[in-house]
Amino acid sequence: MAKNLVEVHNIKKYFPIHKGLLNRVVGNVKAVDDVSLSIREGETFGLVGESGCGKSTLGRVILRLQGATEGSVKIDGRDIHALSHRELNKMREDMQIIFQDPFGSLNPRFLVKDVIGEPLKIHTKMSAKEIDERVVELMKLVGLDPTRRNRYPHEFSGGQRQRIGIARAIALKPKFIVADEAVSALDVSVQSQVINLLMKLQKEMGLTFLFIAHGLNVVRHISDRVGVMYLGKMVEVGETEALYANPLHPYTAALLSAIPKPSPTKKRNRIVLQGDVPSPANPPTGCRFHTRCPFAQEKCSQVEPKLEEILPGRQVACHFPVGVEGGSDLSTLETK
Amino acid sequence: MAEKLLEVRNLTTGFLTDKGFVKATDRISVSIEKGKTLCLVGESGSGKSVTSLSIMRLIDYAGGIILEGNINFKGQDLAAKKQEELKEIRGNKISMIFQDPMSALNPVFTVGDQIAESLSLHQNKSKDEAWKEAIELLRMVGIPSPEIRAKQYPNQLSGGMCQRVVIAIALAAKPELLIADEPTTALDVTVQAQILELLQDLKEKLGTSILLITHDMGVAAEMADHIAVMYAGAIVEQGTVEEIFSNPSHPYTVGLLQSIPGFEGERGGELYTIKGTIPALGNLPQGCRFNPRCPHVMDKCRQVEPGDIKIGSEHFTKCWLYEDKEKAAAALGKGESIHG
Amino acid sequence: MTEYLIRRILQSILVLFLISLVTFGLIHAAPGGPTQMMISPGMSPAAAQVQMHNLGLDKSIPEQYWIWIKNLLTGDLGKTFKNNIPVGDILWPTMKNTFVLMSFSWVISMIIAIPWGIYNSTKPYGISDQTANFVSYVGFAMPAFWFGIILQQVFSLQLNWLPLSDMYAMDKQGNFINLLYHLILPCTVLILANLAAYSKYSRSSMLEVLEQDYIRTARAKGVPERKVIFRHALRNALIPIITVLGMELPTLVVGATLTESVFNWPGMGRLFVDMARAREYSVLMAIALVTAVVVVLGNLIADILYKLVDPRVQLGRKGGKSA
Amino acid sequence: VGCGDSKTVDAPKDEPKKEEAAKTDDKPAESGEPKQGGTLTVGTFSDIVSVNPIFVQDTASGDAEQFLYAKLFDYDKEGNVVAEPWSLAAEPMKISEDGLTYEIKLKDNLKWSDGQPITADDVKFTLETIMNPETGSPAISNFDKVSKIEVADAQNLKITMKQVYAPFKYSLAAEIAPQHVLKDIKVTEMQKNSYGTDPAKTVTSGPWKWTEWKQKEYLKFDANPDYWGPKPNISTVVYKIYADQNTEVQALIKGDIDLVSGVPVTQLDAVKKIDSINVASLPGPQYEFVGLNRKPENFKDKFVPWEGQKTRQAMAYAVNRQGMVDNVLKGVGQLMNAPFMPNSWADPGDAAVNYQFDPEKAKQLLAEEGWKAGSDGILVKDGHRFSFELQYNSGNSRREQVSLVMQQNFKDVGIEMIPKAIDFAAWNEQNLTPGKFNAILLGWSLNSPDPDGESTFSSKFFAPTGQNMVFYKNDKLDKLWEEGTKVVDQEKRKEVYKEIATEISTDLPYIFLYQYGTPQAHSKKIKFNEEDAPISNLAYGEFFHVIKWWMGDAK
Amino acid sequence: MSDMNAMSAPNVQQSVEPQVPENTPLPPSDKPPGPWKTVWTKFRKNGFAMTGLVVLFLFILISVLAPWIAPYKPDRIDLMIANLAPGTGNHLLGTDEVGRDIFSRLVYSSRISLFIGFSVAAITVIIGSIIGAVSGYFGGWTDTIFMRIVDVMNSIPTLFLNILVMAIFGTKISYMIMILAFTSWTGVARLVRGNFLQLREMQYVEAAKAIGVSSWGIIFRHLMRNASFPIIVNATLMVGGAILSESGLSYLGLGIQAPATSWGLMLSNSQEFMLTNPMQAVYPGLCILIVVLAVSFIGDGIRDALDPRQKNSRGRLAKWRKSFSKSGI
Ligand SMILES: Nc1ncnc2c1ncn2[C@@H]1O[C@H](COP(=O)(O)OP(=O)(O)OP(=O)(O)O)[C@@H](O)[C@H]1O
Ligand SMILES: Nc1ncnc2c1ncn2[C@@H]1O[C@H](COP(=O)(O)OP(=O)(O)OP(=O)(O)O)[C@@H](O)[C@H]1O
Ligand SMILES: [Mg+2]
Ligand SMILES: [Mg+2]
Repeated sequence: MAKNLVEVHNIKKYFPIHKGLLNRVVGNVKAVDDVSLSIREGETFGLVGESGCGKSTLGRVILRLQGATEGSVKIDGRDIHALSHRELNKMREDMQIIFQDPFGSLNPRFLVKDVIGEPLKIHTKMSAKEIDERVVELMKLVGLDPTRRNRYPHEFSGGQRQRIGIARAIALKPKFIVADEAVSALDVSVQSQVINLLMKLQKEMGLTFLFIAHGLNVVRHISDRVGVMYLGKMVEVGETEALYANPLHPYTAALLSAIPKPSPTKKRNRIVLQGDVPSPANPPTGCRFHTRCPFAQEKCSQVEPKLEEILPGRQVACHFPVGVEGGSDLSTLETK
Repeated sequence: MAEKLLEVRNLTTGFLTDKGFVKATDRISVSIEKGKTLCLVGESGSGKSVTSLSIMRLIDYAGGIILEGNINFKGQDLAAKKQEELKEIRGNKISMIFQDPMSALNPVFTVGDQIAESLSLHQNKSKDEAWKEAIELLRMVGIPSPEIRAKQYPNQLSGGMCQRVVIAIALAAKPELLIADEPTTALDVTVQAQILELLQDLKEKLGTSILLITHDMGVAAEMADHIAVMYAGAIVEQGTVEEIFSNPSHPYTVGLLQSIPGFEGERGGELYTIKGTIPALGNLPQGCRFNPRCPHVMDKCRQVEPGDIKIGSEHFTKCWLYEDKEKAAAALGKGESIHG
Repeated sequence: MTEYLIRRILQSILVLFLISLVTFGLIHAAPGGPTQMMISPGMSPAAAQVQMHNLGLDKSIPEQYWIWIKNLLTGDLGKTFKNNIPVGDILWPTMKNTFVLMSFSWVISMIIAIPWGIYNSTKPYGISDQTANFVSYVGFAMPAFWFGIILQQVFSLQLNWLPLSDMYAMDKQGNFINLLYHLILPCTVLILANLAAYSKYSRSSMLEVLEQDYIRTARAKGVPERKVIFRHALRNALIPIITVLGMELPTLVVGATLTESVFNWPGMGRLFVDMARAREYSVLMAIALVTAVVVVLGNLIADILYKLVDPRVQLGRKGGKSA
Repeated sequence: VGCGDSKTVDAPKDEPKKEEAAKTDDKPAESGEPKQGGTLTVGTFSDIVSVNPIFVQDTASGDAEQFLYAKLFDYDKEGNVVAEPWSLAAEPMKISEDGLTYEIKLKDNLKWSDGQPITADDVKFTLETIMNPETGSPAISNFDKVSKIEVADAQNLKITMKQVYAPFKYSLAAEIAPQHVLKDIKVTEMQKNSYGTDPAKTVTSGPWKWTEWKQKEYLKFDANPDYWGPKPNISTVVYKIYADQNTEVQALIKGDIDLVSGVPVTQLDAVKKIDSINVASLPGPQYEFVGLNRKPENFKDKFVPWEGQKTRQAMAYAVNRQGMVDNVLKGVGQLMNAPFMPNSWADPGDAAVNYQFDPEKAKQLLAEEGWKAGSDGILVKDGHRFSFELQYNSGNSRREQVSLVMQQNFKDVGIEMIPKAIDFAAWNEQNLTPGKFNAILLGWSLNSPDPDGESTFSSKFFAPTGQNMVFYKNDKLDKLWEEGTKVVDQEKRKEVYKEIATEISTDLPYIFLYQYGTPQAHSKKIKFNEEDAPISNLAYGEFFHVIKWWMGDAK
Repeated sequence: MSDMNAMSAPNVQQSVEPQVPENTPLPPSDKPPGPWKTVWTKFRKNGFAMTGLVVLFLFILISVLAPWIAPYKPDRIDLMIANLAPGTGNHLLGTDEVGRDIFSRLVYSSRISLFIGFSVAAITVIIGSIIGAVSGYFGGWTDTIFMRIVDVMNSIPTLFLNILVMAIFGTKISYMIMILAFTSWTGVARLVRGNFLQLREMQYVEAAKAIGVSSWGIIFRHLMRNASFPIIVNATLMVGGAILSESGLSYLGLGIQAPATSWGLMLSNSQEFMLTNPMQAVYPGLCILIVVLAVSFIGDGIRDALDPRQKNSRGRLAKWRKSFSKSGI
């Protein structure tokens, strides 16, 4: 088995809520609350969950684009959060991020070649001409027409912009890339182009991905392993196929069932959850999912379940995992 | 064939821009039967919203112009009416739900007020009655403790609840047609499931026809009776939901369906892609508007725009391939026959 | 809400405190400062000493500041150096006069500008809108005092229709009709300037609101257009207008200075100019502070009104997915 | 008088000589039957400070006093000190042979506005308070030669001088303050007291009493029903305050006000065109000059360019004074060669050197002093360029124009003059009082008709304590000035002042420019008999005999 | 995102796949118009804005070339030719009370008025945008402190402060520029701060952080460019504002002092001659009006060029529609 490139230990990220006369901290938005995970070299780790559950925050904390409240992140054996600013800057060559918003992630006042060339300018001593050459090379690599490098991002379509963002991210040949909803904003017909590109690059460059998305089908397609988050907690981690075929956590099960499948004939049984996701500022006690869980029992509201490996390669944080001896049974639910 | 509630014929709507007139919809013809759901699918910018706004004649306020075409709603041509005459129909016979529920509600009125307004506008209800009924409506769309919620402002509700309120407003006057423009896109998957569920329920209970706009083929598959696929302002294919999914005909529809990664089977392989991107509306290619991206492009495609070609009882496609069915079958590599 | 109020008030007090520091500091930083001013040429050093002592000018600056503030808090604004008249006696009447001028022109500008702006927002780029646009350009670009002078020449000296200056005719002090008569010209000057800004604000605020989704919802509901504008849009549009008007207060308070000079209006702005020339520091400090109080108060009120009108901000947090 | 455009000289005084009454340009005055009632509205552009006679210093307050207070003595048309029916004194003062004692007798029916009698004690109190240095009265120098004041009875008092001082009698044309109101107030506190600023508390002695003061707007004086003297015709006087002279004049034209005592010459033509307005344009008791600083510290490299007498004379020749009078003053002025009013008894006539505009002469004199043209055309001597800054107060268009004319004149003879306008208050504070400048363009106005100018020109009175702010020192003149006040006989004094005139006009501490005027304009509604017409070259002459005026529109 | 729509979106369709021979190291690249060019293209079509630009340019030219344009020295006095009527002698607009050529004075006045206008705007923009950028970007205490200062500044009426400073410290042009800039930077600071508050949330900021760009690099290289258009619009308006402020102060006698000259000073002086020669007040007033109008036209022109929204009146649409149906398309 390949070694772990990224190791996340007990990461917490709280955003203080200020209130009152003295602007005192009266509470915290627990965006990420005690999450651990590891990503192996060369693999794609998919992260799914509903909006606001802390996926992006986790991604950012892993790259130390945001400080962690607690916990450590090791990339290639080095504790990112313990590095000095200079060391961190050096480290940035090895870790990169690709963003969701094809409009927002490129500075509209930078020429494409400046966007792609900026990391080179900062981290290498290349001459302007060398940078230009490299930019051309990168543009070809991601499938962009290099003759258009002196244009502004707004002249490119969403998919092309996403390619520019990818070119920027791979400019320094990083080892690890966080792709935060890298394809979510794209139309289906373009989305597949970008997915193909990412997978091609991964193969060619031996990249390791943390692939954040809420499109479960895309995550399934691209990821080797998948983690499911709910309200700042990692509730389930597992090999992709196993997890999709046989979700252990009731939330994962509900999530998977809630997704409309593009085939009218195979109408699936859907678990419709009640209510909305609670506020991360004021999460429920015990298991955070218990307020919406169809299988919730007394214990769930009191004791917080730990993420434990209950099957080989399958971790779940649930007192009564689905389809397991003594656990919850989906077939008891009234489904549609 | 069931009775047609709405019949749109040759609707062309556009905008006057710096670069001249741009047609956002180009001779669109769709129809909705009583009690059925028509899904309009297509990628961003293909003109779905413009179509819906045109039907409501709200496009006038967005700076658009209906250039030609009829919008027949129960024998009246909405396209030919004056704005003042439409208030009888809007919100009463046809109502609408928009994409972003949070911004679709007026932030300075309580949600109860906003529902009640709809009631008093169209049903001459007294204030009290309207309020009572508003609470009933809230209950109907599944909002817990509606008495309390009715007195709250939109910002005090979650996105899912807001969307329910918007639906309640739309249903207040018991419309015959409900137009829903991407009603779940802004919502979480689990909440989306709730809303779709609700729409299905209501449709069954009230017998309302629905024009559902979405770009999610999954949603369309789940909700639709009929589907119309839009590409760059034109409807390139339409038919029943079964026909579209089991027998997609237009190369665009085919590509669209194939490029979605599936939930079963092979992972990690290369996905099918449609090369290139949607052309800008002001800059459509000559001939078939899909021709630069089409894997089966022929000379004719580059010169003459295809019209609707009937390939099933209710299945139409705009593709020259279907002029000649064999050729189509060969090109698409499909063994099955094509309805004719 | 109460908490917010208290916090806002505390903030305002802090701002006022800082303003008092700035004003006091500036005046004491002046070459010569108030000290020099008080010693008439030819006064013997001993007499000067007495004078300084009498006026408390021999104390250290912080001490003087402390005394000034202490007196302020008891409502004592100090006395003029020159003739020892309580500053309040001079200040309050002029303030009242300025208030009369300002409020008249302000109210009239709003009465004209807001409906006009709203009307224009419903017919953007129409004739009325273009006119408003033109008026606003000219209103901004024309030096107000120049406009005033020209009005005086035309309507007062040439045509002899309207009074040239002052607040009342000498023999009609306190007569309201006479006041109105005297208000016409200066108000015209001020209105032109305000009108421009206000109608622009209302127009753009309204236009912005009219583009919002909830207006589309209202129309989709079948709400008649008039109701869309007056019920659904207006309330939302008024919120930013209120804020802007609150923020406009400083301009408003001072806006009259030049106009007052031109029309010999016995107001605070004119007083300030006179007193700056005469270096009546206590009056200057008082005016600056009083104006600041008005401004801060105006902002505070605008803020509170804002909170009252807009339920979105009533509960503190902005609309989030979970309340 | 310290009103923001000129600095006051409290010129000490002696016997006046004949002065011509102002002639109005239009038909001066009409005789006729005085009417009772009516309102006289007077315009001004500055508010009063305090009307307390002990502290009055500025023109506005001085003007107000003319209505509110009776003086001990008044001036007649010729500027003689006399006892009029409205003066407090019952008869002319008696001056002893040796010139050391003055006896004054008051009328016996005098009453304050609160009904209290006005007695010799009030006079003694007022003068002694002024003389007390702790009071801080600006009039202190008028009485600094008094040794004692004795009250004989309620109507009689005697003033004894320390030395003979000829100008003293003019000091007795003074307003008196009420002892019964002010006696309990510490002199150091007196200026702060509301007497003089609060109409209700200001007990006065004149034909009108003070009924209202709206700060910065107007003052109102109503005829005092209990006035002890001859009743005034006009029942109300309003003293209206404007933001500036322009507004004031426009108000005059519009008819809002009846009298403006200082019409800017620039607006004279416009005002003259108005039918309903009379304009009197004779110069007043004031003159303008260029003061040449002599203190080396005020110059670059401590080089005073005009240290040489011929240089100063050359500068005087270089300046086109007549041109200024004709064009800038529009004729409302008269050339001056020495600090004595033309047409006054001290007018030296030809004894003073008259520097006729003569650039050639100027150049010649400069050459004689060793000035040579430099590369840029500006004269140079010993490596120093002849360049100086001329300061004047901003907002005074007359001085601005005059300075510009001079700049041109000086340039024509190779002198660089840089005009610099400064706000008056700052100027006074930072330059005039301490005497820090190269040269100034300033005017003196003379409050009394006496020619004494010791405090301005004697080296005993250097700035900052004195008014000799150009640091001019001339031993001969120092002596002569002193001599001038020590003689009581007017003929002898005249000789002294003639000598002074010759010396001062030769040595030139100042370049004397001209006597100038602030033309008075009044509405034809104001009526008076010829003998009561306003006089321009007497301080407060614009209200001369105002008690006898009447308003044509009175009902 | 909306401002991206402002940029023309030309055909995004062009060849997506690279079709360049593999071994040419640097393929040629097309140079499309940048954002400035795009704005300029739109700006150029705006008649008012272009007129404003031409007028302003003319005035700048006049002020630069004043010694060549003005027939006389502005302070040249000739009492013999005082108060000439327009057109007499060689005096286009006549002379004033001391025989100075009014036209020449107007010409020279443009120097000071424009100098003050532009320098105040420049200083204001520099101070304001740095402060605004820093407090908007860093937030927290920095922001709190700066914003309190802004509050204080905004609560002190600007004109009062100007008057106070000019009256107390003296009427030097440098003081005037400083005090005008000092009292007007808050507007820019607020604007830039608001902008930065939005901009700093943009994903490209995070992207820049992720590749190791320093905070200052982000502020000045990335964000300042994006905030530049609104800043420019604001600066344009500020030029007008400063010119007006100068005239106001000069009118009160607390501004420019003779022998220097500015339109405000000319106006102030002319007041005395309103009765005899009112045109003396009209000329400088008109100059101010025209220049400030020109400047605001330019500012609004830039704003409009940046505004993605269409300026379609219903009337225009209806007209268009009519012509459309007539031509029978
Ligand atoms: N800077 C911040 N300050 C305060 N709260 C924050 C901040 N950033 C994120 N949060 C909160 O933390 C929680 C997690 O946010 P995050 O962006 O990580 O969610 P996400 O899973 O990426 O959601 P999405 O799918 O919408 O991108 C949310 O409730 C969000 O409101
Ligand atoms: N007010 C307008 N002015 C000019 N063009 C417009 C306007 N509104 C829409 N369009 C254009 O019309 C086209 C169709 O837009 P429409 O909103 O109908 O797309 P859509 O299919 O609803 O896309 P989405 O899925 O993003 O909502 C787009 O190219 C859009 O740019
Ligand atoms: Mg996210
Ligand atoms: Mg849409």
